Amino acid sequence: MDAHKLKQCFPILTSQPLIYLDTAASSLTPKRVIATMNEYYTEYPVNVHRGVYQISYKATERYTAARQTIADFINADYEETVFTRGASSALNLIATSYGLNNLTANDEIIVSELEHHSHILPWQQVAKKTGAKLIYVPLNSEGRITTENFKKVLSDQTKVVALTYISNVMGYQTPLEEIIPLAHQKNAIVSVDAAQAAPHKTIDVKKLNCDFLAFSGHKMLGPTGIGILYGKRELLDKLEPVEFGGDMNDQVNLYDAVWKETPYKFETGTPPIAEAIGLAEAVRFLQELDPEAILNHEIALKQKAVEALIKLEGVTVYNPTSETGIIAFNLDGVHPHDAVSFFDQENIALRAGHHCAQLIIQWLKVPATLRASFYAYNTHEDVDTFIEVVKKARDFFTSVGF
Amino acid sequence: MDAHKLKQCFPILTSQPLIYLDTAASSLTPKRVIATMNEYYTEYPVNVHRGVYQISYKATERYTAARQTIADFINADYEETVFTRGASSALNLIATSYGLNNLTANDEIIVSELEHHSHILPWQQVAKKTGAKLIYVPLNSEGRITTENFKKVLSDQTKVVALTYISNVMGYQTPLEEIIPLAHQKNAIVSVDAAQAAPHKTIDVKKLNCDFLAFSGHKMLGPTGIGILYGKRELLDKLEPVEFGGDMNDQVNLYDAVWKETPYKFETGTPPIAEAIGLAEAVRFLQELDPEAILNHEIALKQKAVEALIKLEGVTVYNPTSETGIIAFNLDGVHPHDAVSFFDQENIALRAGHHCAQLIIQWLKVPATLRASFYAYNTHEDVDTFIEVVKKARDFFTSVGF
Amino acid sequence: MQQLENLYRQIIMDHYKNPRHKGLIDSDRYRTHHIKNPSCGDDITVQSAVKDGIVKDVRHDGSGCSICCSSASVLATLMIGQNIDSAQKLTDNYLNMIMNRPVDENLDLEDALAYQGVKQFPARIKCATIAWKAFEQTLKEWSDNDE
Amino acid sequence: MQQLENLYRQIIMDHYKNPRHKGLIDSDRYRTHHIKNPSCGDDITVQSAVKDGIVKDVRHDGSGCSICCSSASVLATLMIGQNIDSAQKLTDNYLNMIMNRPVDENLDLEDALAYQGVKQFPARIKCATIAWKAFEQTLKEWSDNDE
Ligand SMILES: Cc1ncc(COP(=O)(O)O)c(C=O)c1O
Ligand SMILES: Cc1ncc(COP(=O)(O)O)c(C=O)c1O
Repeated sequence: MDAHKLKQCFPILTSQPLIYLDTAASSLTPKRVIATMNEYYTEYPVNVHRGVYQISYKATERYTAARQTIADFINADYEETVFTRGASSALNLIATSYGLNNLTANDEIIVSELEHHSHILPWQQVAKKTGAKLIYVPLNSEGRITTENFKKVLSDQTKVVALTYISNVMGYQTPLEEIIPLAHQKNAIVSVDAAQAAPHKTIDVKKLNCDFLAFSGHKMLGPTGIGILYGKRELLDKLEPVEFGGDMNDQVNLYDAVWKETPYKFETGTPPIAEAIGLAEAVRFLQELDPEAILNHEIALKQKAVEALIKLEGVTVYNPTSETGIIAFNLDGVHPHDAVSFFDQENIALRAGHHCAQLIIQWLKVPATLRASFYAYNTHEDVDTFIEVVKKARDFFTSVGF
Repeated sequence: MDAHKLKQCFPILTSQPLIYLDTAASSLTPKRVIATMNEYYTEYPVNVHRGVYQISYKATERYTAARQTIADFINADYEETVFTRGASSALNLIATSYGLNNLTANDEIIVSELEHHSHILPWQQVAKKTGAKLIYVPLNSEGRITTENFKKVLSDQTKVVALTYISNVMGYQTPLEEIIPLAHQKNAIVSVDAAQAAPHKTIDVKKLNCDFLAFSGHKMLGPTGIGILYGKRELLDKLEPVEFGGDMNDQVNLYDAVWKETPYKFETGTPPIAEAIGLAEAVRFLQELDPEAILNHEIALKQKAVEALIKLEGVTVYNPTSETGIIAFNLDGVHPHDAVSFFDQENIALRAGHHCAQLIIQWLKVPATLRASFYAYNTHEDVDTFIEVVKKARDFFTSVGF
Repeated sequence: MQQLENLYRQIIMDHYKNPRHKGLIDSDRYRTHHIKNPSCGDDITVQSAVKDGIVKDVRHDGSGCSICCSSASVLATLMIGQNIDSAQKLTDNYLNMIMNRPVDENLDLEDALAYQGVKQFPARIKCATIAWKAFEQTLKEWSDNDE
Repeated sequence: MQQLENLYRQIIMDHYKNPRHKGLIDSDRYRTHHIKNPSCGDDITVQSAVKDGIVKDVRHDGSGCSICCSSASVLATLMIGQNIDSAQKLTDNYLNMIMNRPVDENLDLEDALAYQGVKQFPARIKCATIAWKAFEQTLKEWSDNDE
């Protein structure tokens, strides 16, 4: 993978000097994904389903093929691949439909402080409404979920295990390969937040054997406005829809109706057509780049950056051992929002804040962090510049009295 | 409004011979809306909120301004304008959040057989889950909702009135100006499905005084993947969110959390950024065209077409008096799916089926209908060609033995 | 127009107007399969009765366009009397023809040949195949149960 | 870099490091307003005590970046002793300065003038204005209640 060449595929990286280190929030959009959506809007911008004229048929074909492409990407079946508004919406669907209908006050839900708000608040609600207990896996001293600690909280009462695949703050990978079989021994189902995994990892839902999994288009070179819910066929077959209306039913009578089969029963109304077609193109691009190659590249960059950062006085790195491209850090004594303006002046895009993961920020006992996330289109030169700017920023803030 | 000139704004209408009469399913997409979304994806394709660097700030500004533009379009406040996945999703939000939490077995919900599935199934569910009764306004002999008939079903038990503004099959306008004050006298709230109204009408939610209202981007020159929920501020303030997670909270603790104010509390996760910005551009375009001018134009076309159709033997029109651009009709003895292939061969895009409104199709006592929907970019020549093809189609099907 | 005339052949119209073997039979001698095409509302149920490896009867019912309804009737006429193996081969051949894939010229599709015109109308392929796919499912049940 | 030095002026850093009038007071002599900026997490509460048309005291508390926290301190220093009318005028002037709109040169913003540099950083405008907007709300309450 040649990151310099790859930059050419991203309009924003060719039109201005920009070191984009905020991929964990949203990835940039490659030309070909933009072009694919343009094709939809200029050549066949019509509704899918029930359209028997040619351009509508074309839209339906492309839309259907898009789902298959995305299903194949994670080794799921077509019927197991549901389009949603985003990862957050997909994770809510699991909690609302599975959680509210299957849990009782005797049950336990295992979560972690590494979860994104979108994978913790839905289960807080389920706990509130069903009386089930929310149990946090104790994190180890680095802030990781370990199999050992997971075993300490797993019990006969465990009914749901809701864990992130990769933390969006710490960049740690959860040992799901070990955790999922343990959970299944207790007949618990496992919901995986793969929003940070899909852009960087080959996900194989069959091998992983998770019960549900969710991710978002905009983090994996795709468009905004779309996400994916994966669920095992036998679970989705039993799940109640959460939204009702057009396209999700076979038959409507005055006082009742019959749902279609999965995935359609979960998708009422006009679907995100341009978005699905765009996301499929992003998936093809990712497959050509090879997720493993992306991950190796970003880890190399991150490694190089971390090694430089930990040598610097006045800089604290919270996750030196992360196994992805994410670095959580701070300039000592400088509020991240002050710091980020400095980086911005130097055309480096970083994120500052709690990253929608306040629990791990509280766990770190800081008000907020800076986050640099490296991706396929970042280069070794980007790392060098980044480190130089960290030093300059630190010196600047010291000089003005921070 | 010059429809010939207007066609130039729609790439698909300049690249091929196409008479597009399926706007009621999805409108076509104008160049400038496509260009606006391209601008997002090429110049500032990043996440909104919590981004303090420049391009993220730009994205946030544009996204925020988009909401204001759309709010102004319907004379709503910023806080009353919630982004959803589409009209269906918005209508479900009303039923789930307002309906499930406020209705009991003593209450009645007034709906109609003119409703789209997305405005009937959510209330069927509320009725099932709360025990409230679903009451259908009797339609008059033309299939219309009348104030007179509405009065017959309005009662002290009425808690919710859920009616469409314009029927997507019959093109009738519901007399909401009269119905809403009557409903309010009984302290019922009124939910309006404006999916077919927003593209053609100046909607003024304050004047209309509806409590909730919903519509979709893709039907009003905007992109797929976005819709709008309007709700009165005092109602939204009291409403519980239906999805929980990132961006909709102010504070997250291990076992509880505090929501943001409306509209944010209803919008978890990364929003449809490109879509919101694109929809705002569509709204500006609509405002320049002037919704009243569009409606007058399409009614003129529809009128001309209906007058010709009702003179034809072997053709049945179901809604000759509709006050929009929608014509529901059939070639006698020809299944609409057979008919539609004929029109397709002649480059006329029509829809055939139940249009996600099976109840009115059952009311009409037909298996399905053809639907032609005229819009701003259709011309009088389009009508002439359409009528010619209707005749040819009728003759063809007669000749092959239908 | 040429193409449309090619689609609505006389044979097809005849089966549409006068469907053969229509109406379902409530008996455990039959295997039944129902398919609905959400994209256009075609809704077809097909039954088959197999004995000693021979398709003894095929029945169908449902609603839809002329292509969909007639093809169920044509299917029934063709299949009755075939053994399971040739019934499957004919089905494959028919589906290949409609999808514009290579076909075995030696197999006689009889009236079903009239559906050749469908391949010009990709949007109607589902209409022409739904009954055959339902039939194929019933065949599969017969084989799975070792008849 | 020039610009950033312009942003982090000595006066600002001084108020950040040594905030004046910090800490809230639980008394009905105060009107209190709380604003949170969801886009970056700044979270400020401002109080004002008004008597006989004069701002007797201003208090603040909260968390955020240097621009946000210091501006609350600067605000308090400036406002104490002003009458309601000039307090409002100073607020308008400050907000106009930050938003790069025309300002009244005759009004003396004192230390608050140091925030001029913010207009080069549109993404930080909210940080510099949040305390002032909260203060403005408390003023409004005083006027609404006819003090
Ligand atoms: C009257 C009406 N309501 C609701 C909808 C649903 O809109 P969407 O499919 O965009 O969710 C439609 C569109 O088909 C409609 O015509
Ligand atoms: C780990 C993780 N989960 C869930 C989400 C939510 O994704 P979205 O905002 O696209 O709904 C994010 C993105 O912020 C994330 O990083």
